[in-house]
Amino acid sequence: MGSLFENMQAVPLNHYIWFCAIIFTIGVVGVLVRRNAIVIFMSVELMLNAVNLLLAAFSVHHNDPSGQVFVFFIMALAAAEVAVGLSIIVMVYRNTQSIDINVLNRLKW
Amino acid sequence: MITSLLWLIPVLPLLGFVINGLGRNTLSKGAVGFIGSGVVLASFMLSVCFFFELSSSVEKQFTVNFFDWISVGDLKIPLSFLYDPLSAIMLLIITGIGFLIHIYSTAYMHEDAGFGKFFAYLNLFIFFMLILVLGSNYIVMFIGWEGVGLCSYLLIGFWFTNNSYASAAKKAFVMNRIGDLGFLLGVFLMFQVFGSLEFAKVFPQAANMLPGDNTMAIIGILLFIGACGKSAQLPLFTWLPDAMAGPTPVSALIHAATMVTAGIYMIARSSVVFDLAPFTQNIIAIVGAATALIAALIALTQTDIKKVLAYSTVSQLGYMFLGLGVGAYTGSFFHVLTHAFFKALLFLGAGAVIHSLHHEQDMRHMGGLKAKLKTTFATMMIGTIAIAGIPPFSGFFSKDEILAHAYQHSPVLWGVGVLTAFLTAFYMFRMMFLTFYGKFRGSHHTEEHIHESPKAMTIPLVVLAILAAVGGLLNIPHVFGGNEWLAHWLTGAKVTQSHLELDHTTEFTLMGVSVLAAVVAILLAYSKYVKKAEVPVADEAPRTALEKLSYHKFYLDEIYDAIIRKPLDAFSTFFYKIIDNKVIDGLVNGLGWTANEGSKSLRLLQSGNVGYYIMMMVIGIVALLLYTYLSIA
Amino acid sequence: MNIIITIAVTALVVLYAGLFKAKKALLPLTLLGLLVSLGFAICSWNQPTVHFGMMQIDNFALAFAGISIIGTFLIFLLTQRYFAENSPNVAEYFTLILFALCGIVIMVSYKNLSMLFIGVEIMSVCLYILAGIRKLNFASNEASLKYFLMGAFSTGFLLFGIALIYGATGSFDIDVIQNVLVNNVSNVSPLFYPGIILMMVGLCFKVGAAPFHFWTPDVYEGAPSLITAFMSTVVKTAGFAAFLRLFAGAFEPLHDFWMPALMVIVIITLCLGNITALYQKNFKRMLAYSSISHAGYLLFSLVVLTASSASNVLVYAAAYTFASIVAFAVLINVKQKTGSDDIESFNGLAKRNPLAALALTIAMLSLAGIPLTAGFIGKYVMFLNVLENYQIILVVIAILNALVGFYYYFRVIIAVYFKEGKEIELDTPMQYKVVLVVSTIVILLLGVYPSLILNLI
Amino acid sequence: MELLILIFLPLVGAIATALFAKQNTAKVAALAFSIFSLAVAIGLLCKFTPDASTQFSVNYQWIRQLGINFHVGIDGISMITVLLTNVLTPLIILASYKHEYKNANAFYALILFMQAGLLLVFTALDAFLFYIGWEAALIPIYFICATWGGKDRIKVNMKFFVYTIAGSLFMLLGIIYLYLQNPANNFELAEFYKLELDSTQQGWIFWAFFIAFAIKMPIFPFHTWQPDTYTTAPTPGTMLLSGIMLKMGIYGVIRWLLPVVPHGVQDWSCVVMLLAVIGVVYAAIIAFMQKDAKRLVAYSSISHVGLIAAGIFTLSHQGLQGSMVQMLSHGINVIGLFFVLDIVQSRLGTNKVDELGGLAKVAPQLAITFLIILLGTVALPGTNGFIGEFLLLMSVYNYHAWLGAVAGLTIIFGAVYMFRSYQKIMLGETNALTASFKDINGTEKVVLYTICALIIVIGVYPKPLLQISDASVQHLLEQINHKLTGVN
Repeated sequence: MGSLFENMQAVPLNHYIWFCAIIFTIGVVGVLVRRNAIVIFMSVELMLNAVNLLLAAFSVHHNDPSGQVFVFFIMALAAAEVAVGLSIIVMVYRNTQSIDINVLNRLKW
Repeated sequence: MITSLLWLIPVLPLLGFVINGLGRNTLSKGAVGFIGSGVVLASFMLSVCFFFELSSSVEKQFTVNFFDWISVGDLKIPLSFLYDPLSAIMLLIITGIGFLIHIYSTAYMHEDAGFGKFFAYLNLFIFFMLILVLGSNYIVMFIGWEGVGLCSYLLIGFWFTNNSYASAAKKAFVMNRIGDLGFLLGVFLMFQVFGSLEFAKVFPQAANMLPGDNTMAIIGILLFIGACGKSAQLPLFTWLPDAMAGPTPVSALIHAATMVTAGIYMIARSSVVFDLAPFTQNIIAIVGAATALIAALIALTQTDIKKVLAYSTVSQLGYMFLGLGVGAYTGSFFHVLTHAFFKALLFLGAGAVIHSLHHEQDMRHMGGLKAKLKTTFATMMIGTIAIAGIPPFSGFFSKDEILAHAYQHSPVLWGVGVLTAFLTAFYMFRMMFLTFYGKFRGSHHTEEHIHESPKAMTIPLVVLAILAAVGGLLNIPHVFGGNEWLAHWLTGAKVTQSHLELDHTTEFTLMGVSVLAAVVAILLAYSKYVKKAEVPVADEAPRTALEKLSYHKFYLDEIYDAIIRKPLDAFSTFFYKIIDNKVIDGLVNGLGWTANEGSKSLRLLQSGNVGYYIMMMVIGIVALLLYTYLSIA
Repeated sequence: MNIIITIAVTALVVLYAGLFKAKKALLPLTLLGLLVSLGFAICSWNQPTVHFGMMQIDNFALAFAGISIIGTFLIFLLTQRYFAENSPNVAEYFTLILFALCGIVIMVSYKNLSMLFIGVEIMSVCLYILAGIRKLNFASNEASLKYFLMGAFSTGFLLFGIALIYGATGSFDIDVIQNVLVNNVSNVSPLFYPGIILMMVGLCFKVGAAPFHFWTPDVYEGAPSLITAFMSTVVKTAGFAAFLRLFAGAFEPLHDFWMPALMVIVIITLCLGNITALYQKNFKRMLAYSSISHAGYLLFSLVVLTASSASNVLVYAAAYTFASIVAFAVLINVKQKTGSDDIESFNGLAKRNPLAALALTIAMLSLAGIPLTAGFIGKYVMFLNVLENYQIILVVIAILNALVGFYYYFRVIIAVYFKEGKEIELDTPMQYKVVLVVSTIVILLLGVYPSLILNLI
Repeated sequence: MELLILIFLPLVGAIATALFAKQNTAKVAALAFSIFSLAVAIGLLCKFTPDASTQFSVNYQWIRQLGINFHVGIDGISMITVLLTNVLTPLIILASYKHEYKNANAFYALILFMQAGLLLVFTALDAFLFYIGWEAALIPIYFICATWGGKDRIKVNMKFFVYTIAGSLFMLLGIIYLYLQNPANNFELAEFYKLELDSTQQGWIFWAFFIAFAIKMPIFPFHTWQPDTYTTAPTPGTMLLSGIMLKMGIYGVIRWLLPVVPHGVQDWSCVVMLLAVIGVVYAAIIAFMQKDAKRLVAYSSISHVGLIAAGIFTLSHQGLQGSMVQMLSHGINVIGLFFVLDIVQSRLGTNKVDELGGLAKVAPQLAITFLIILLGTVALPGTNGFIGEFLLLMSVYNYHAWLGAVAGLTIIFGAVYMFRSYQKIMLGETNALTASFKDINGTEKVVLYTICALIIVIGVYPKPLLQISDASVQHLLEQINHKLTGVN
C-alpha cells in the first residue's frame, strides 16, 4: 500500500494537474462536438473521471483521505446520474426514434 | 364724507350689475332700466357732491385704504382709492355721460331680447371704469384697466350669434392684452426702481430723478404700449373700428367717451414719470400725430356712418397723444373732456339715425333726413361743428391748446395737426351732408317708417349738445382773457404743466390757420356732397390707388394677418405636428421601440439547440478563465 | 438534521402509501411531513448546531430551509388533480419532489463542499426526472433531456472547481478554506483562482445566470407548470443560498478577485433576461426570462458584500417565491380551462374571476417592484446593498431594466383587465384559493411591514 | 393624530367603497368620505397657526432596520396642497355624478385611494414615505385611466405610467444616495436639510430629483405623455391628473429640491428657467391650432405649469408665494374647464371645436360659468388666476427682464387660444348638433357655481390664502440662503 503512495508521489503534482486538465478538456470538447446524446453523456463521464483522478492525486499530495472519500461520492452520484440519464435518453428515443440532440429543438426563442 | 362714502361710487353700479345680472330674465324691462340708470345716476350725484367738497377743501388728495389685496414680502398692494381733481373730473364724465347713455339705451335697446343682460354689462363697465380712475396704485388701476377690456369684449360681442361680431370682440380683447403686457412689464420695472406701486410713493421719488434717465424712458415706453392698446393708437388701433359691431350706445360710452381715454388718463396720471423721459415723449408725440393723420385719411372714404365716427375717434385720440407727447397734459385732458361730449353726442345721434332707419348704417342708403329727424340733425350738427374746431364750440379750445403746444414743440407736428384738423372737418361734414342733405336714397319701405326717436333718446342728445357747445368754457386760455380753470384745477392732482411761451399774435395766427383750414374743408365738402350731390361708389367699383388705400384702411388688418397671425398659426401646427409629435415624442417612443427591437433580436440567441447552448457556456467559461489568468499574472 | 430526516422519511412513507394505493392519503401525509419539518426548523431557531463537520444548521440555513419548505408546501397544495392525468402513480412524483427538497435543505446548510455537491446532485437528479414526467409529451422530453445534459455538464465544472480548491487548500471544509485564505491572502495557491471561477460557473448554472442560463427558458417552458413553479422558486432560492454560503463566506477574502467577473455576469443577466422577456408571447416562457432577470437582481447581494447581504437575499427570495407561486397557480388554473399558456389566454380573466385576477395583478406588481408590495422592498434592499459602495452605474442599469420589466409585467395585467376575451370561468379548487389568498396577503404584508423578515438572519 | 385621520380616512373610505358599496351607492359613499375628509382638512386649517413651524406632526417607527419612519406633518406649504386635494376631490367626485361607470365601486375606491396617496405625498416628512406616497398615487390613476379611459387608452397609459415611474426611480436613487450620506441613517427631511454636499453631488441629486418632478408637472420637453393621457382619460381621471397630481411635482420641487440641494438648484436654475419659459410659450403656441378642446386645455395646462416652475426657480418670495396660489388656482380652473368640456362631451359626444358653436344661445348658464372659469385661466384681475400669475411673472421678470417679457407672452397667447376656443364652442349660431343642447342642471350647477365662487373669492380677497403659506415660504428661503452662504 505504501508503495503505491511512493509511486504516485514519484510523479510531480503538476503532471497530474495538467493531465487531468487535458482529459477534462477532451471531455468538454467531446460534449461540444458530438451530437449523439449517448456520446455526449460519455464525454461528461470522462470529465467526471478527470476530476476523480485529480482529487485522488491531491488527496495523496496532501495525504488526507477526504479527497478519496469524495471520489467515492462522485462515483456513486455519477452512477445515479447514469441511471436517470439513460432512462431519459430512452424515453426520448421512444418518442423521436433518435438520440440526436439537435432533433429536439421545438423549445426556442 | 369723501373718505367715508367714496366706496359707494363704484359699488352702486356693481350692485346694479348684480341685480340686473341675476334678475335679467325675471325683472321687467322698466325695472331693469330704472335700476341700471338709477345706480349710475346715484353715483353721479355722489361724484358731484364730492366734486364740490373737493373744490372747497384745501386738501386736494384723499386716499381711502380698504384692505391689503396682495402682500408678499416687500410687495404690498393695498386695495385703495385715490380721489383727487383728476379722478374727480373722470368720475363726473364717466357717471354723467354714462347716465345719459343709460337713459338713451332704455329706448334704443328696448326691442332687444338681451335687455337685462345689456344693462348688467353696462353697469359692470361703469364699475370697472370707476375702479380704473379711482385706483391709488397701478395694480388697482390695472383691475379696472382689464375689467373694462372684459366689458368691452362682452358688449362688442353682445350679439354673439353673429360670428364676425364675436371675432371683433375677441380681436379687441387680444389687442388690449398686447398693450396690457406692456403695462405690466412697465409696472414690474417701476417696482424694481421705486420699490412700490403707489402713486403717492412713486411720483415723489420720480420727481427727484434727473430727466433723460434711461430706466424712466423704458418705463415710459412700456406704459405707453399699454396706452396704445387701450386707446387705439398705432399700431394697435385696428380693433376699435371693428368694435363698432357692438350696440351704438356701447360705441358711444366705451369706444368714444370713456374707456378709450383710459390711456390718456393713465399717462396724464404718471405725467411726472413721462416728463423725465423726453425721448419717450417724442415717440408718443410722433405716434399720436401719425395715428391722427392716418385715421383721418381712412375716415375720408368710409361709408358706414359708425365707421366714420370710429376712425374720427382714433384720430382724435391721436390728437390727445400728440398733446401728451408735447407735454400739454392739461390740453389733452381737456380734449378728453370735450371729445367725450361731442363724440358721445355724435355716436348717439348716429344711433338715433340708425334706429330710425331700422339698423341701416350705410350712408349710401341715407340722405335727406334733415327734415324728418330735426332734433337729431340739430344736435349732431352742433357736435360736428365742435369736432371740426369752429369757435366758440368746445372742440375749438381743446384742439387749439394742443396745437399751440405742438407748434412750440415742433412746427412739423403742428403741421400734421392742422392737416388732420382739415381732414376731420371734411369727413365729418361729408358724413353730415350724406346723411341729412340731398334726398333719401334708401328703399321706399324704410322711408315711410322714418320717425324721430323717442324722448328717452333725444333728451340725452340735447344735453350733450349743450355740453359740446359750452364745454370749452372750462379752460378758456389767457389769450381770450380766460383763467384756464381746468389747468389750475388739475394742478391739485400733481399733473405737471408745460407753459406756453408763445406771444399772443402767434397764438392767434395759429388759431386762424386751423380755423381757416376747417372752414375750407367744410366748403369743399359742401360743394362736393351737396352741390354736386356726389355719393360714395359701391364697394366693388373702381377707385384710385389713394382711395383704395384709404378705403381698405391701408391694408393694416391684412398686413397683421400676414406677418403675425398666419406665421403664429403656422408655427402652432409645425410645433404640434413636427416638433411635439415627431421629434420629442418620437424620441420617447424611440426608446420603447429600441427595447422591443432588441428583444426581437436578442431572443434569437435562444436557438433551442443544446449544442449551441453548451458552446455559449464554454465561451463564457473560457472568457472567465482568461480573466482569471490575466488577473493572476 | 432532523429536518432532513423528517422530509426523507415523509418521502419514503408517501412512496409506500403509493404502493398501497392510498391515493387519498398522499397529500395529507406530505403536508403533514412538511409541517413537522417546518416545526423543527422553527424550534431549532437561534441554536446553531454543526453535524459531524458536514452540516451547519444555523439561522441562515434554517431561514432558507423554512422558505423552501413553505414554498414546497404551497406548491403541493396546487397538486390537486394535477398529476392525476399524467399517470396513475402520483406517489412517485411526490416522493421525487420531497427528495429534491432534501437536497435543497442540504444545499442551504452544507459546511463541507462534498455536502454541497451531494445536495446539488440529489436535487438535480430528482429534477431531471420531474422535468420529464410527461413521458409522451415532446416538450417535456426535450426539457428533461436538455436539463439533464447541461446539468451534468455544469456539474463537471462544479466538481473540477471543488477539486482545484481542494488541491489549493487540502480541505473541503469551508471554514478551513476561509482560514487558509484569511491567513495568507497574499500568496494563495494559483490553483485557487480557477477553482473559484469554475465553482462560480457551476452555481451560476444552477441559479440560471447568463451566459449559463440557456437551459432555463426551454426547461421552464417544457416542464410541467407545477415543476416549473418548483424549479423557479424553491430551487432557485436554494441555489442562491448555496452561492451565498460559499462566496459570502469562504471566498469573501478574495472578493476583489471574483467580484468584477460576477459584476459582468450580473449586468448581462439583467439586460438579457429583461429585454428578452419583453417580446415573449408565452406566459411561462416570459416568467422564465423574468426569473433570469431576478437572478440578476439577487446577485446584487454578492456584488457588494454587506452585513445584510444574506437577509437581503432572503427578503428578495421570499418576495419572488410568493409572487411566482401565485403566477403559476393562476397559470395552471387557466391552462386547465384554455389548454394554452399564452398571455392571450388571460384576456378578460377579470370579468369572471375577480379573485384570481386580483391575486395575479398583485403578484405582477410585486414582481415589477411597485411600492407596498414585497417585490419593491426586495429591489429596494438590493439597490441599497450595492449602493453601499456606490455602484451607481449598476443601479442605473438595474433601473432601466426595471422599466423594461414594467412593460412585460403590465402586459399581463392589461390582458387580465383591459383586453376583451372569451369570458372563461375558472373552476378554482379550494386549495388554489387558499394558496392565492395566503400568498397575496404575504406579499402585501411584507410590502407594508417588511420588518417581519428584515435582518432575520 | 388629526393628521392620521386626515390621511387614512380616504383609505378607509376606499376600502369600504370597494368592499361594501353597490353600483349605485358607490358614488354617494365616495362623496360622503371625501366631504368628511374635507371637513377634517378644514378642522386642521382652523387649528393651524400660520407660522413656519411644522404642526400636527406624527412620527412612528415604521421599518426600523432601514431607518424608515412614518413621519408626517403640516406646515404652510403642505397646508395649501392638502386643502387643494381635499377641496377638489369632492368636486371631482360630484362632477362624475352624471356618469354611470362600470364597477363604480372600484372606480370611486381608486379615486379615494389616490387621494390618500396624494395626502401622504403632501404631508410626508420622511423621504421614503414621500416616495411611497408618490407611487401609491400613481397606481390608482393608472388603473382609473386605463380601465375607464377612451380610445387606445392602454397604449397611452402604459407610456404615461412607465414615463413617470422612470422619473421616480431615479428620484429613488437620489433618495437612497442622500440616505447613505446622512450620518443619522434615516430619511428625515430635517436631516437632509442639514446635509452638506459638495456642488457636484448636489448637481447629480438635483437632476435625479428634478427629472422626476419635471416629468410629473410636466415641464417641456418632458411633457409629451400628458396631452394624450389627458385626452384619453375619463374626465375624473383627467381632473385628478391635471388638478392635483401635477402639483405633486411642484410641491416636490419646493419641499425636496430647493432646500436639500440649493447649490445644485443655483447652478442649474438658469437651464430650468429656460426650459420652463420655453415651455410656457411653446405650449401656448401649440394650443392655438388644437381642434380637440381637451387637448387644448392640456397644452394650456403645460403652459401654466411652466410659468409656475419658472416662478419657483427664481427662489424669490414672490415666485414661491405665486406658485402656491397658482397651484390652487390652476387646480380649480383646470378642473372647471375639463368639467365644462365633459358636459359638452356627454351631451353632444364631441369636443372638436369645429363641430360645436352657439352653445351660449341655448345654454346661457353654462356660457357664463365657462366664461368666468376662462377669465380665471387667462388671469383677469379680480380672478384667482391673476394673483398667481402676477406674482409669478413679477418674480420671473426680476430674475431676468427679457425672460419675464417672454414669459409674459402667455398673457396674450392665453387670451388668444382661450377666447378662440370659447368663440368656436359657445358663440356664433347654433348648428344642427348644438341646437338641442340642454343647459346645466343639478349637480353640474353645484360644481360650476362652487368653482366660479372660489375663482372670484380668491381673486378678490387672496389675503388669507397668502397668509397660510407666507411664513413657511419665508422660512424656506432663509434656510436656502443660509445654506448658500453658509456652506462652501
